[in-house]
Amino acid sequence: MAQMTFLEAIRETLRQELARDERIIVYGEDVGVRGGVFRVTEGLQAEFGEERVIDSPLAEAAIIGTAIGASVNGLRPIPEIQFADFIFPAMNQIIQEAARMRYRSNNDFEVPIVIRAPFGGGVRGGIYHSQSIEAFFAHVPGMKVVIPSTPYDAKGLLAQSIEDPDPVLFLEHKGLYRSIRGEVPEERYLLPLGKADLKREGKDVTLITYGLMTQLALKAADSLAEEGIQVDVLDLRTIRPFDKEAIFASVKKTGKVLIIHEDNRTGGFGGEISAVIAEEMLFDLDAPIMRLTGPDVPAMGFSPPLEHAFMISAEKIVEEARKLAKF
Amino acid sequence: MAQMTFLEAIRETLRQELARDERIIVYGEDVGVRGGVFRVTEGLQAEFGEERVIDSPLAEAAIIGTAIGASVNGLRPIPEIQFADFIFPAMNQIIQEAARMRYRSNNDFEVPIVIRAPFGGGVRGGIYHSQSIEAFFAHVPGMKVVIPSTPYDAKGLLAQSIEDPDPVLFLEHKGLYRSIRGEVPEERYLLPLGKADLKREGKDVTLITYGLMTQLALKAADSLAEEGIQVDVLDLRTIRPFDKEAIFASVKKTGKVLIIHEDNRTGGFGGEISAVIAEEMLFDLDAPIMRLTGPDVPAMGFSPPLEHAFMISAEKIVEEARKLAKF
Amino acid sequence: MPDNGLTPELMKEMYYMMALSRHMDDRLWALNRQGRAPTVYSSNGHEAAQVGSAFALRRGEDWIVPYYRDMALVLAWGMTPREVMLHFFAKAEDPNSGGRQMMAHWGSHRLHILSTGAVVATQDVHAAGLALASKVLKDGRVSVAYFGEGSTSQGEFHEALNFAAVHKLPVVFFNENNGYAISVPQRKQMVVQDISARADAYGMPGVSVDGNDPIKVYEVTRAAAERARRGEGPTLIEAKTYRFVPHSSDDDDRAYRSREEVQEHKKYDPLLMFESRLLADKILTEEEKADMAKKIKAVIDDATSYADKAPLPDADTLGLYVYGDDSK
Amino acid sequence: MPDNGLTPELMKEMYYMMALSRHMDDRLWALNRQGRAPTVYSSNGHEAAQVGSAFALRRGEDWIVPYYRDMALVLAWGMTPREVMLHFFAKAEDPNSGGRQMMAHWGSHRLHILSTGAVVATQDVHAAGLALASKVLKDGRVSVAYFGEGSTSQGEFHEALNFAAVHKLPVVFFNENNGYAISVPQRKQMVVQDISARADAYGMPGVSVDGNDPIKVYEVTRAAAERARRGEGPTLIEAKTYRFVPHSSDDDDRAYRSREEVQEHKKYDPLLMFESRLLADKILTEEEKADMAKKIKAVIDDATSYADKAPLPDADTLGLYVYGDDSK
Ligand SMILES: Cc1ncc(C[n+]2csc(CCOP(=O)(O)OP(=O)(O)O)c2C)c(N)n1
Ligand SMILES: Cc1ncc(C[n+]2csc(CCOP(=O)(O)OP(=O)(O)O)c2C)c(N)n1
Ligand SMILES: [Mg+2]
Ligand SMILES: [Mg+2]
Repeated sequence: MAQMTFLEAIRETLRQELARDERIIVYGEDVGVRGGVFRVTEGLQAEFGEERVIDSPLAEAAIIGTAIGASVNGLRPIPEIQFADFIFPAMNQIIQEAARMRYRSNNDFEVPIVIRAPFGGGVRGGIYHSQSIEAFFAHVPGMKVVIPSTPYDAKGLLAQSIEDPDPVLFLEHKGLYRSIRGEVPEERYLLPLGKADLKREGKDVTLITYGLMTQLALKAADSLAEEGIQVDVLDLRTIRPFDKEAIFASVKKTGKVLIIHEDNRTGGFGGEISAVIAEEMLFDLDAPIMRLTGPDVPAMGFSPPLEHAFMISAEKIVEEARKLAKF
Repeated sequence: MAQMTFLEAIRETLRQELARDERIIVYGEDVGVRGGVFRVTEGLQAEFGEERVIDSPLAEAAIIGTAIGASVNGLRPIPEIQFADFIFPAMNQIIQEAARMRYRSNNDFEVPIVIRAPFGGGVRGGIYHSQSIEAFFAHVPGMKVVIPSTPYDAKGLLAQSIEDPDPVLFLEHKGLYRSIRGEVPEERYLLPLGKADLKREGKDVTLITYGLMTQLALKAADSLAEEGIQVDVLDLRTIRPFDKEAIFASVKKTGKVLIIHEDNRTGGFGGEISAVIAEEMLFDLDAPIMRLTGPDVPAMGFSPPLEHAFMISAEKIVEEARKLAKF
Repeated sequence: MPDNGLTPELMKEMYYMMALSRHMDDRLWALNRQGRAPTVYSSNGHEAAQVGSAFALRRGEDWIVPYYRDMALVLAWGMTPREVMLHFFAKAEDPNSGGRQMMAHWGSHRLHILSTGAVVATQDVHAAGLALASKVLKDGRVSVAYFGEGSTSQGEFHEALNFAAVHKLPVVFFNENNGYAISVPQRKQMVVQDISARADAYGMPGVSVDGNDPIKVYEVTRAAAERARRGEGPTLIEAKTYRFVPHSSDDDDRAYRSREEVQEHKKYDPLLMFESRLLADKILTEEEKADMAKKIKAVIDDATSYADKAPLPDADTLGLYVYGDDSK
Repeated sequence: MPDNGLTPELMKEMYYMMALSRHMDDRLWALNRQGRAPTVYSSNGHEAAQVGSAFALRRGEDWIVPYYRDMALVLAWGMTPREVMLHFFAKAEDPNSGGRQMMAHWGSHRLHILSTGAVVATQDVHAAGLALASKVLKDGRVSVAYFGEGSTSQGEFHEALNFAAVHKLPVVFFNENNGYAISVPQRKQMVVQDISARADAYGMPGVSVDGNDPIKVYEVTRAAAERARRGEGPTLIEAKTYRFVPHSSDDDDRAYRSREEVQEHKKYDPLLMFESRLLADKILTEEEKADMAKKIKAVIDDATSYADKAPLPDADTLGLYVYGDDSK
């Protein structure tokens, strides 16, 4: 099996899928000749031509809106938003159109598109190249939101997202692109949407998270193990739908929950996770449900001290998990 | 004191504020000659002129974006979004610009605007004239989100929103406009943002809600009282910021919580309320934290059975509260 | 007159569709005023623009992306009066939305009418997207977006036209300019007099046409569709017309336009003018006209009573079709 | 030549600002390549367009809403090299954002530079809004939005121009057309050759100007500003220019344009051409030029070492200024 970075896994999956299904087109700003500002789509235009890998005008609503129309008329578009921070001009098309099309037409139409967007911070992107945007979309019935944490997962989840008959927002944490490597099978495989992955088994505390934070949680789990604290690291993989059964199973075992996300705290998706636990598992809890999140400031500062103060780290996770273990 | 409908209270406040402060302008689609599609701004253009009450082009991003610029250069704009469902084209301006301006400029700029928008369902508006949108904005640091439930509150909160130095989203539930009357003092008064109002005192169960749902909760409280169940009806009035102290005080007393909103359940603001309780008051709870919300479908159907099935009612509240009381 | 492909039969069919729509519209208002349905959006006054353009396309094969004003269009495109009435009454059988959407939110996969919401100008981008697929798949289809002049103030109008022009997509942007966006007159909406003047900004042809003349509309639409099919890219068409009734049944247009103005425009009623012309040209006889009127009344009566009796959607269906896997 | 108000002194100041910006820019790249700052956005090649337009306005009184490409503009507008360097190094004293934003996100209330984010085309709408206030308050100010040609594909560009035109706002939309949006050439961005061709769609004047000639840019900007101040509404200006360096320090432009193409454009380097002209016209002497070069080096050295030594923002300030009441 090949070792790949997270970024390479996504590129290889796109290549494999473009080769597999002629209906797939990839487009967005700078994805063609330049291969994307992160090089994710490098080489794809050369291989599949300008009609299937398209440098689009600089207009996010048009990128998503045309993908909607194209998907209805027989294509399988995979539009890219250059940075997740720039998805807001397309919110109307995503929320009011893509996500509502099936329901409003009483199942007469569907919008099978996969919107890829790099997101997240810790890479010196400042306020406008670091944002986490998942909560906005995880609130939208009709949308699916996928956030992989490893090269292996990225491939299987991206392929499944392409198979999915509904609009999928596929979020790629920039901090994973080149820092994380792993084994990725060459053949196509699918990982189901809505199924979490227990990336590490423990018994004392449940860490629930997704994306880059999974990697930090795994690091934290190593340190915690040295202290004798064994944690479950539950990687949600997709936050809409999200895997309540897996959450409940882990909570039942540990009775202690730490939810982790980089997104702003108030109204972040952690609140939803906490709420379903408080609704259905209250009497299994041995400690308050805790959240470790990005702070409630508009977005991540650029200057290193500000960025550092905003970001979650393995150390912060260790600290919070330790408090819970001792609770 | 004058009796007024909810709608009249808002109109009178706008009139009073326009008369009080020359920097205030009101604008949006059809707000001038026509006085708004709901007549909220009726008569204002005749009284204050076409320069201060403006029929704008049909472009929400321009409405909000120009309000941002105008507020920086000395005005106090109160833009209207005709239906909350149509705020999505302006999301970029609201979230990325208005809400981030102060922070990104390190306090060098501020954006004192009040965005008014009618929202909510139960008025035969169907999928695109019934939506609840508060969760999207309550997640945004830099925004304030105000949702009054009575004519009295509407006046005091709107005046305070206009005083506020930051962007405020002021959401008016359409179901309140003409159905709810109440006493409204003639003179100007301010109700603080971030302070909840305990609209009814009980001891058995805490109902936490806002907007039209407050009225339904009060009706439910009457029925529940007949059964001998006494409930706190805590009207949040503003969901960002929201009044944790008031929530905690009530939860401490009752130990049982029902959170109510019309917005879709998953990722709705109820999750956040539940999460702060589960974080800080877990051992004061005598029952799971329950939510009664709109279902997870893209939006409210138009046909009466679908609309009815979607909407919260006093009966549904009674039923859930009763379960909790008996827990 | 050069051969435009319009036979007398086709012109009569056009007339029939225009008359059908006008009478349907009158019936909808009557039903609304009787309290039997909450909201009407009318195509009253727009019939020539809508029907003329529909006849210039491959109905049912090309794609249309209409807006709420387009009842005459969808009727001409193949939606039946029963289907329209089922939609109006929000019944389970409504093929547009199963009663989920307010009246005039059209959509039918079978007929190639893309489902529409209420947010204006989104349809412009969707039409470009449909056409992008046609270009890649070489399916020979043309897509047409319909929209009011007010909606051209939206950013998505601009983005759609620009995208379509850059990619030379087989799409037509069809504007129905009635001079008002609810209460807002065109001069408060834009400085230009002609929507077609906006085409230059995208390097595409823009053409204004008398929207009260179905033949002229037919001709310009046909030319635009042919151009699109030849791979020469999009066209912006402006059909100048007028709305004879308020914006919707919730509106009162006396607040923003005089009765005299409305009367003046009624002189150019597209239905009456077309009728006179067909009669004068002996394409239509008085007898045929009377037959059609009878047929229309019967069809509308049938549609009304059918839809009236049809069941409402079951409340249990509320949660269906949020996702494709729901149906499994 | 008609009197355009440009004295030799002003022209020398223009030249100084252009040269200052170019040398600042070179320094930024050097510092970036040394690993001392993560990202550079350059105005390299755009100096004539930016400085020429700045001099045509009431600097510090009118409003400008720049974009990331506009370092020469903000320098000409009154931001000091120290302030720019503090921003570049993301230090606490950075007047643009206190180190919160990535380089080239300008803003200064004192100087009337509206704070900018990174989402392109939002500034067009803000400039219209500033001008709306000027119209209501009659403060005599003109607002100017600066933006790249790629950003004109955004809906907000369209909405801004339309809104400004309808309300006859005192605003100027100033496009810096360098032919690329990162890697995407203009022909993939739009069909039209001239951004100014987009003005007709809004019923406003559109003018294209040689963006490598600061005098010409000055003249058209001045005319547009005067028009705006007379209450005649907005103007769209297109300054045709070229970017000599990659989009940012994270970009590699060899992927999308040939070295020959870049070399060809360097023949029209706005700084060198203006220098030759001022020397030829004896407005600038070789000695003055050498003095300026010395001064520029000293100023940049000073700014660099000042900013380098300045403290970073304190991590504790992270939560400040989310809301106005935070500061109380
Ligand atoms: C984005 C958006 N904003 C506001 C509305 C509310 N609205 C519905 S129709 C309309 C006017 C549209 O006018 P025009 O485009 O000229 O079409 P017409 O009704 O005149 O045919 C408005 C403001 C909407 N549907 N979508
Ligand atoms: C809405 C949005 N989408 C994408 C980006 C990423 N981006 C930054 S600059 C740029 C190209 C802009 O090109 P142009 O407007 O021509 O300006 P130039 O850099 O050439 O001066 C892109 C795509 C952005 N900043 N905002
Ligand atoms: Mg109109
Ligand atoms: Mg450019």
